[in-house]
Amino acid sequence: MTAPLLVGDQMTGGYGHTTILNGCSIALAQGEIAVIVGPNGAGKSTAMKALFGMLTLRSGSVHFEGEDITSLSPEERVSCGMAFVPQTQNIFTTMSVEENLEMGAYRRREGLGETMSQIFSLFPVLKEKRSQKAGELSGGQRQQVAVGRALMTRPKLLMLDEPTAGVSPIVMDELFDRIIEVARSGISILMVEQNARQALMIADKAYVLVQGANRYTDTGQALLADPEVRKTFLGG
Amino acid sequence: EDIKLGILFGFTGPLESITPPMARSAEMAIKEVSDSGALLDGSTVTPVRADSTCGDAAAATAAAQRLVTADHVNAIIGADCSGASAAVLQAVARPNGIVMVSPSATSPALSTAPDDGLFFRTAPSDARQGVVMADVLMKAGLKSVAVSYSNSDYGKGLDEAFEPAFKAAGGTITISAPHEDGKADYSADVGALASAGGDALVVIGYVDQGGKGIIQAATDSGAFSKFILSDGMYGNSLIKAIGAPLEGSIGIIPGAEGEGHTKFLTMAKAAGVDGTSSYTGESYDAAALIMLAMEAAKSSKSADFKGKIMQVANGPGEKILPGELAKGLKLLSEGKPIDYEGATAVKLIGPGEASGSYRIYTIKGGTQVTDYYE
Amino acid sequence: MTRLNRPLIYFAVIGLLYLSIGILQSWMLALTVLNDALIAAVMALGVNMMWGYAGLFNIGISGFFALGGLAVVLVSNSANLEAWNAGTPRILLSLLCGGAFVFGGVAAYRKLPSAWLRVVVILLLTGLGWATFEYVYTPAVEAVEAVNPASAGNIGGMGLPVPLAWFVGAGFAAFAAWVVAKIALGLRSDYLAIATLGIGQIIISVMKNEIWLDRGVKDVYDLHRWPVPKEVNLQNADWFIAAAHSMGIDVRTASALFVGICFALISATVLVFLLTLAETSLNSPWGRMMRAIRDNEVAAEAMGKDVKKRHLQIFVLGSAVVGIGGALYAVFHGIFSPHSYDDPLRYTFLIWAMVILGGSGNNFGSTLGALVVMLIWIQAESLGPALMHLITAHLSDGPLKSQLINSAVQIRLPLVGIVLIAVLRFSPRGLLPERSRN
Amino acid sequence: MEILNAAVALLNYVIIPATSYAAQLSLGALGVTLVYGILRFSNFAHGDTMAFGTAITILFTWLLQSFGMTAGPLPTALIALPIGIAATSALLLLTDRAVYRFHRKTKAPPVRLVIVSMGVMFVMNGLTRFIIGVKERNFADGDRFIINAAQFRHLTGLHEGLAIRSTTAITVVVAIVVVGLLFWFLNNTWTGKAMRAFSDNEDLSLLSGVNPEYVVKVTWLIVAALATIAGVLYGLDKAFKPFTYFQMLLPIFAASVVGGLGNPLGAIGGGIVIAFSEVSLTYAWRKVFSYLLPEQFLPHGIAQLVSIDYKYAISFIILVVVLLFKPTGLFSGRSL
Amino acid sequence: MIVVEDIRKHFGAFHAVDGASFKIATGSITGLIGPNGAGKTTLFNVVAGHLKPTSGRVIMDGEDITGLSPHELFHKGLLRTFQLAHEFGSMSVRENLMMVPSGQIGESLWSTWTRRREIAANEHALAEKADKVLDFLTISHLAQEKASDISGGQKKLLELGRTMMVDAKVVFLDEVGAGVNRTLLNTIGDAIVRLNKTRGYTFCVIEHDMDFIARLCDPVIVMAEGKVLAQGPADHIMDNEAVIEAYLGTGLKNAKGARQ
Ligand SMILES: Nc1ncnc2c1ncn2[C@@H]1O[C@H](COP(=O)(O)OP(=O)(O)OP(=O)(O)O)[C@@H](O)[C@H]1O
Ligand SMILES: Nc1ncnc2c1ncn2[C@@H]1O[C@H](COP(=O)(O)OP(=O)(O)OP(=O)(O)O)[C@@H](O)[C@H]1O
Ligand SMILES: [Mg+2]
Ligand SMILES: [Mg+2]
Repeated sequence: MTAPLLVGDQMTGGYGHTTILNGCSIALAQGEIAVIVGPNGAGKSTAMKALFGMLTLRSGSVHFEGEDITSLSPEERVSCGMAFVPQTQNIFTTMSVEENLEMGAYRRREGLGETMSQIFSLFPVLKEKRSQKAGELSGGQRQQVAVGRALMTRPKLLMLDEPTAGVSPIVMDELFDRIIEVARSGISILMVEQNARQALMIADKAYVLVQGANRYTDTGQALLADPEVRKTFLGG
Repeated sequence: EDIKLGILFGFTGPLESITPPMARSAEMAIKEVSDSGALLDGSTVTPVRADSTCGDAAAATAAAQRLVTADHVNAIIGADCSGASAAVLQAVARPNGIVMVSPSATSPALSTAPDDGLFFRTAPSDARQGVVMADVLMKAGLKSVAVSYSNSDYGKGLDEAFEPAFKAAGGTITISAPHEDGKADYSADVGALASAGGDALVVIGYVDQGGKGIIQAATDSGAFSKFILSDGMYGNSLIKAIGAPLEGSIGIIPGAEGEGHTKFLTMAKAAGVDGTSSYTGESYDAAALIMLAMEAAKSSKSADFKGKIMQVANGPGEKILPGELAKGLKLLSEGKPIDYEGATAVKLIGPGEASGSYRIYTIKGGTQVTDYYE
Repeated sequence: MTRLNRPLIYFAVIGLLYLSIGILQSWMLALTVLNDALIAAVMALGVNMMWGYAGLFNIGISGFFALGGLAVVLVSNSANLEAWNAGTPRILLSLLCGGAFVFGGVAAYRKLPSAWLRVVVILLLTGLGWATFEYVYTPAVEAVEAVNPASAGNIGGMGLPVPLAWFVGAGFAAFAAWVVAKIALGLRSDYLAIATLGIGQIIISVMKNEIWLDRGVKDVYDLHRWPVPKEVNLQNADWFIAAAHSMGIDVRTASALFVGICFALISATVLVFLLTLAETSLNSPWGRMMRAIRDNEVAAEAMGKDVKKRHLQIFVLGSAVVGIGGALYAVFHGIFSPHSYDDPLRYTFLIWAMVILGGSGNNFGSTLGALVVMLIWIQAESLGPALMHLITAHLSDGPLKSQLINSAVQIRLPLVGIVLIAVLRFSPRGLLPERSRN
Repeated sequence: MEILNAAVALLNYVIIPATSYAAQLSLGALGVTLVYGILRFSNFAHGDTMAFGTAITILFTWLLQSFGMTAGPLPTALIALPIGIAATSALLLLTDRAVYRFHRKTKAPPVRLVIVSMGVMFVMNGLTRFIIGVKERNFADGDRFIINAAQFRHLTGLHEGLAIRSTTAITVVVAIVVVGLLFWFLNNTWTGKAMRAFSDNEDLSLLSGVNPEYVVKVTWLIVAALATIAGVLYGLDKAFKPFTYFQMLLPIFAASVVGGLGNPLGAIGGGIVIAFSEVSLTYAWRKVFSYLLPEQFLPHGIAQLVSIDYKYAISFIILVVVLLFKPTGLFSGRSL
Repeated sequence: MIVVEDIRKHFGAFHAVDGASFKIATGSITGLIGPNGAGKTTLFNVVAGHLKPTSGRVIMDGEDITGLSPHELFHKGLLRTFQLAHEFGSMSVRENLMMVPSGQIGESLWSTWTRRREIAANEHALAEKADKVLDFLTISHLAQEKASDISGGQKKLLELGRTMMVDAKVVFLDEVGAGVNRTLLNTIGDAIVRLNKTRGYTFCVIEHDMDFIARLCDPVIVMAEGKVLAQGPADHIMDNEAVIEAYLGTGLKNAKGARQ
C-alpha cells in the first residue's frame, strides 16, 4: 500500500473546556475508502472537523501528503485538495441547486460543465431541480446536493459525514457505488456512516470510535465479521 | 469674586446646528463684562457650558443640576428649548432659587408656569409676532397665503397667534400645514402647499431646519415665488443657500428702531460669530441682562437680582446697546437707572417675556433691506 | 469570579461610581442620574421581557413610553371643563364611530366569502367611515382646541392621584401593544422591528398632532407629582426647615435631596416589584416555555405551546412595563413633551443598548445596563469637554483647538457607542449573561 | 390644454419629486439591503456612514473648488466622490476589522450585530461631527436645473411650470444603473456568488474554498461606495447636515423593509412605495381637479386624502399594511 | 383512526403531495416509505398542522382536523418529530424534555406568582420523568448539556424523547433513525413497540432503513411522486416490482465484484 495520504495522529481536542477527542488517530492512503463508525456522540463528526481544521487541536497533528497541515485554515485545506460534506447544514439553502454545485468548483472554475453533467447523471433528480432553491428540497435530495457539491471540487480526498442519512435505499446504493467509482479514480474517501453494514462492505479500512478514542481498527470486512463489533455497534 | 454663568443649550440633538453661535454670542457678552472689570467691583465672569440636548428632559435636568450644584453657577442662560426649560425650571431652578433667562424658549405655556419670579426670556412673544405678521401681510397686499409651520411649540404657537389675526384682518389661509424639522424630504409638504395655492407662502420655522427645506423644495418646483419669513427664518445662510429665488421675500425679526442690531452684527463679525444665525442676539441679551441685574442689585445671588431684571430691561433710563455693557454697569453702579436695548430691543412684559418691536425687511440683492419697524 | 458574586461586584462598582459623583460633584446630581437610571431600568426591563424572554424585536419603545406619559396627563391633570363642554363628548363619539367602522371592516374581511365583495365592502366602509368620522370629529376638535390655546387647548385630565397614572399608563401601553400585536406579531425579526418602529412613530405622531388630547407639540408642563412634595413647599414648611437645621443642611439643598430621595424610593420600589415578578416567572415553567418559543417556534408549536398567544402575552406585558417607565418619567420631570419623545435614538436605541450591554435575558443585567448607560449618557456631557480641555491644554489657541473644544460636547454618543462595543467585545453576551438554569 | 396643465401639475408636484425622493431612498436602502443580505444584520450605522462619506467628499470638493477646479455644468462634488468613497471604504474596513470581525468569528446572533452596529452608529455620529461640525453645508455647484419652472412655462406657454433638477436626473440614473450592476454582479460573477454563498452558510462557503475575509471586504467596499454616492447625491439635492442623515435612516429602513430585506430590487421598489405614498396621499388634489373638472364639481376643500400632519405616519402605515400581506416585503426578502 | 382523504399540497406549480389517501388504524405502527422527495415529510407537515393543504381532509377519530394548528393537535394527542432535529438550543437537554407536557400549572403567568409551592413539586416530578426518558435513550449524561451542543444523532434521540414525555395518542416519527447508531436504533424500535403495546400509542413512521421498517411496521404505505404507490404488509411491499424499481433498488452493484 502506498504512503498514507492523510494522517491524523493522536488528535486531542474538544469544545470549550470539554474534551471530546482523546488521542484519536485516523489514517488513509490514496485511493482508499476509510469508514468511521461508532455510537452517537462518540466524536466522529468532531474527528472529521479536526481533520478539516474546523476545530483547534490541543495536541496531535494532521498531515496531508506528508506535509504538516495542523495549522492551516479550512479554506487552505480546500486548496490542498481536501473536500468535506458536514453532517448538518451542508447545502446553501437560498441558492439554486445548480449554484450549489457551482460553489463546489469555486476554487477550480474550469471544466464546470463536464463535472456538473457527471453529477447530474449520478443524481438525476438534481438535474430536474437544477434551478430550484436547495432549501426547498426534501431531506434526501439535500443530501444528494451536498455530496454533489463536494464532488465538484474534484478533490484528492473526499470527507463525508453521514452522506446517506435519510436517503432512500436505491439512492444509497447508487451513492455507495459511486463512491467506489470515485475511489477507483484515485480519490481517497473518508466517511462517517451509521448505515454501517453497507459502508463496511466497501471499506478498505474501518475505525470504530468510542468516546473519542479508537476502539477497533481493521479492514471493513474483518470488522463486519467480528460478532462483538456487530453486536455492540452495528445493531446485530 | 468669580461669578459663573451656566449656558444650557442643546449642543447635541435636533438643534445642535444653531446652538454654537448662540453660546458664543452669550460668551461674547460675558467676556465683554468680565474684561471691563466693571461688574461688582471688578468681579470676573466665567461661562460654563452644559448640554440640554433639547429633547431629553433627563439629560437637561442632570446638566442643569451639575451647573447649579457642582459648578455653583449664579444663573443660567437657557435652556433653549421650551421642554427642557420647563423641566429644568421645575427640577433645578426653583428648588435652588436660580435665575434662568432663556433666549429661545417660546412656548406660551411657559408664561403661566409657576416660577417664583426666576424665569425670564428674551425670546419674542409668539402672540405679538403673530399679530405683527398679519399686519405685514396686509400692508404688502397679500390677502391669501399658505402657511407652513414647524411642528414644534414655536411653530405651532406662532401659527396659533398668526392665523386668527390674519383672518380677522380679512385674509384667507388656503392651507396651514405643519412640517417636521430635520427630515429628509419636503416635497410632499410643498406639493400640498403648492396645490392649495396662495399669493405667498408663510414659513414659520427655523432657518436651518425644516423651514429651509420647505423653501428649497418650493423654489425648486417653482411653487411659490414669494415667502414670508418668521423670525426663526432670519439668517444669511438661507439667502446663501437659496439665492435669487428668495428675492422680494419679506421677513420679520425683532429689532430696535435703532442701531442695536447692526451694532451687534458688527461685534459678532469681529468676534468671528455668525450674528445672523437664529437667536444669537437674544442669547447675547440674555447674558447681558443677568449681569446688568447683578450690578443693579449689587449682588451676584439669584435671589437678590431676580427682581432687577425687568427693571434694567425696561427702563426708564439711559438706553444701552450691545458693546456698551461696561457703560451700563458703570451707570448702575452709580445708582443711575438704565434701559437695556441690546441686540433685540429687549422689552420684557408680563411674567418676564420679550415684547420688543419688530423690524420688517425685504430681501433685495442678496441682503435683508430694512423696510420699516413695527 | 464565580457566577454568584459577579453581579454583586458589578453592582458594587457601579454603586461606588454613583457615590463618587455625589462626593466629587454633588449629591443632587448623583440622585438625578440615579432617578433617571431607575426609570430607564424599568423600561429596559420591559424591553428585556420582550426580547430576552421571547425574542421579539420591538424598536417602537418610544411610542409605548410616550403613552405612559399621556396617562399621567389624562389622569392627574386638572380637568378643563370648558374644553370638555366645547366638544369632548362629540370627539369621543367620533372615536367610537371610527372604531365601529374599523371593526366592521375587519369583520367584513374575515366573514365575506368572495374577494371582490370584500374589496368593495371594505372600500365602501372606509369611505363612509372616514366621512362620518371627519364630520363628527373635526368641528369638535376645533372647538376644543380653540379654548384658551396659549395655556390649554386640550381636554385636560381627570384630576385623580398620580400613582393611578402608572396603572393607566401600563394599560394604555398594553392596549396599544395588543392592537400592534394583532397586526404585526406574525412578522419575523427585522421586519417586526421596523414595523414596531413605524408604529411607535405613528403613536408619537398622533400625540404630537392631536392638540385636543394632550396639547400636542405645545407640551404639558408642571404635572402633578403627588405623593412627592414640591421643593418650594418644603422650603416654606416649618417642620422641614427645623429638620434641615437640626441636621445642619441648608434648607434648599435639603429640600432638593428630600425630593430626589422620594423619587428614588418610588422608582426603586416599582422596579424591585416588577423585577421580583419578572424573575419569579422567568424561573418557572412559564419562563422555560418562553425560552423554548424563543429558541424554536416551530418545535414549540409542535409541543403544544400556543406561540401566538404567548407572544401576544409577553408583548403586551413588556410594553405595559415600558408604559410604566413612561409614566414615571413624566412625573419625575413634570413634563409631557411628545415633540421631544420623537427621538428614537434616546428613547429606543439607548434603552436597547442598556438591555444588550447588561445582558439580554437577564433581568438584573438590564438594570445594571441602565445604571451604566445612564451614567455615561449624563456624565459624558461634562467629562467630554473637561477631557478635551486637558488634552488640548498644550495646544496654542487657534481654529484647531477651538474646533476640538467645541466638538467635545459631541462625545456623548461616541462614548456610549465605544462602551457598548467594548463590552460586547469582551463579554459578548453582556455584562451579566443570561444564566443557564438547571 | 387643461389636461396638459393638469398633467404638468401632477408631474411637477407629485411624480418628479416622488421619483427623486424614491431614488434617494433607494440608493440608501441598497446599502442597507446589501449588508443585510450578505453580512446578515440590519446596519443601523448606514445613515451615519452616508454622512461620513459625504463629509469627506465635501471637504475635497472645497479643496478642488479652492484650486478652481469644477466639473462644468455638473457638480464639482462628483469629482471628489472617488476620494469620499475611498475614505469611507477605509473607515468601513477598519470598523469591520476592529468591531464586526470578532462577532462574525464567534458566530454572534444577528441581533448582537444589530446592536453593535448601533454602537458603531453612535461612534460614527460623533466622528462626522468632529470632522465637519454640526452645521448645515451646501456644496452644490454646477447647474441646478435641467429645466426650471419659469423656463418651462416660457417654452410651452402652459400655466403650470415643470422643473427637473440635474441632481434628480443623476440620482435616478445612478440608482437604476447601480441596481442593474449589483444584480449582475451577485448572480453572474464568482465573487458575487461567493458573497451569496457566504451569506447563506458561512461554514459551508469556507468548505468550498471561499475566503470569508475577501467576501466581507468586497461587501464593505460596495457598501462604502453605495453609501457615499447616496449621501453625496442627497446632499447635492438638499443640503448636508449630520443630524438629517441620521434621521434619514428611518425612511431608508422603511424602504428596504417594504421592498424586502436582502433583495436589491426590493430596495428600489420599497423606495418607490414609500416616496410615492408619502407624496401622493398628502397631495392636495384640488389643483389637478381644477384643470379637469368644471367649476361646480370642484371639491370644497383642498382634496387632500390625509393631512400633512400625518405624512410620516403614512409611510409607516403603508409599511405595516404591506408587511401584513407580504410578511417579508414586496419582493420577498430574506429573514433570519 | 386517522383518515387521510385525497390530500394535495402544491408549491406553486409543483405538486409535492398529489392526492394521497390512506388510513392509519388505531393501535397500529404504520410505516411510510418512499423515494426522496416523494412528499412524505410534506404530508406529515399537513397532517400535523404545519402546512395548510391545498385540498383534502384529515380526519381523526371521526373529527375533521384539517387545518388545525400544531398546538391544537398536540392537545388532541397528535405529536410529531422532525426530520431535521428541532431542539431548543439554549436550554439544557433535560429542560427540552420538561417543557413538553402541556397544561403545567407553572405555565400560567399568574400561578407562577401565586402557586409556587405546587409548581416546585410538579417540577420535581417532571425532572424525574425526564431523567427516566434520558436514561432510556442512553443519554442521561447529557441532561445538563445545552441542547445546541449535542451531536447530530443525540439530537434525534432528544426528538424522540420529547414524545415520550406525555401520553400521546398518535405519534408521527419522521426518520428518527437517520444518523442514529443501529444498535441504538434497535433499542428505539423496541421502545416504539413497547409504547405501542403497553400505552396504546399509534405510530406512523417514516424511515429509510428497511430492516427497521420490516421489523416494526404493519402495514407499510409506499408513496411516490405525491401519491400512494402501494400499501400492505412489509414483506409484500418488499417484493412489489414497482416499489423495488422506485425505491428499494437491487443492492450494491459494484461492491462485491470490484473491491476485493
Ligand atoms: N417549501 C417548498 N417549496 C417548494 N417545493 C418544496 C417545498 N417543500 C418541499 N418541496 C418539494 O416537495 C417534494 C417533497 O418533499 P418532502 O420533503 O415531502 O419529501 P420526502 O418524501 O420527505 O423526502 P425525504 O425522504 O428525502 O425526506 C420535494 O421534491 C421538494 O423539493
Ligand atoms: N458545538 C459543540 N459544543 C460543545 N459540545 C459539542 C459540540 N458539538 C458536539 N459536542 C459534543 O461532542 C460530543 C461528540 O459530538 P460529535 O458530533 O462528534 O458526535 P458524533 O460521533 O458525530 O455523533 P453522531 O453520530 O450522533 O453524529 C457529543 O457528546 C456532543 O455533546
Ligand atoms: Mg456526527
Ligand atoms: Mg422527508
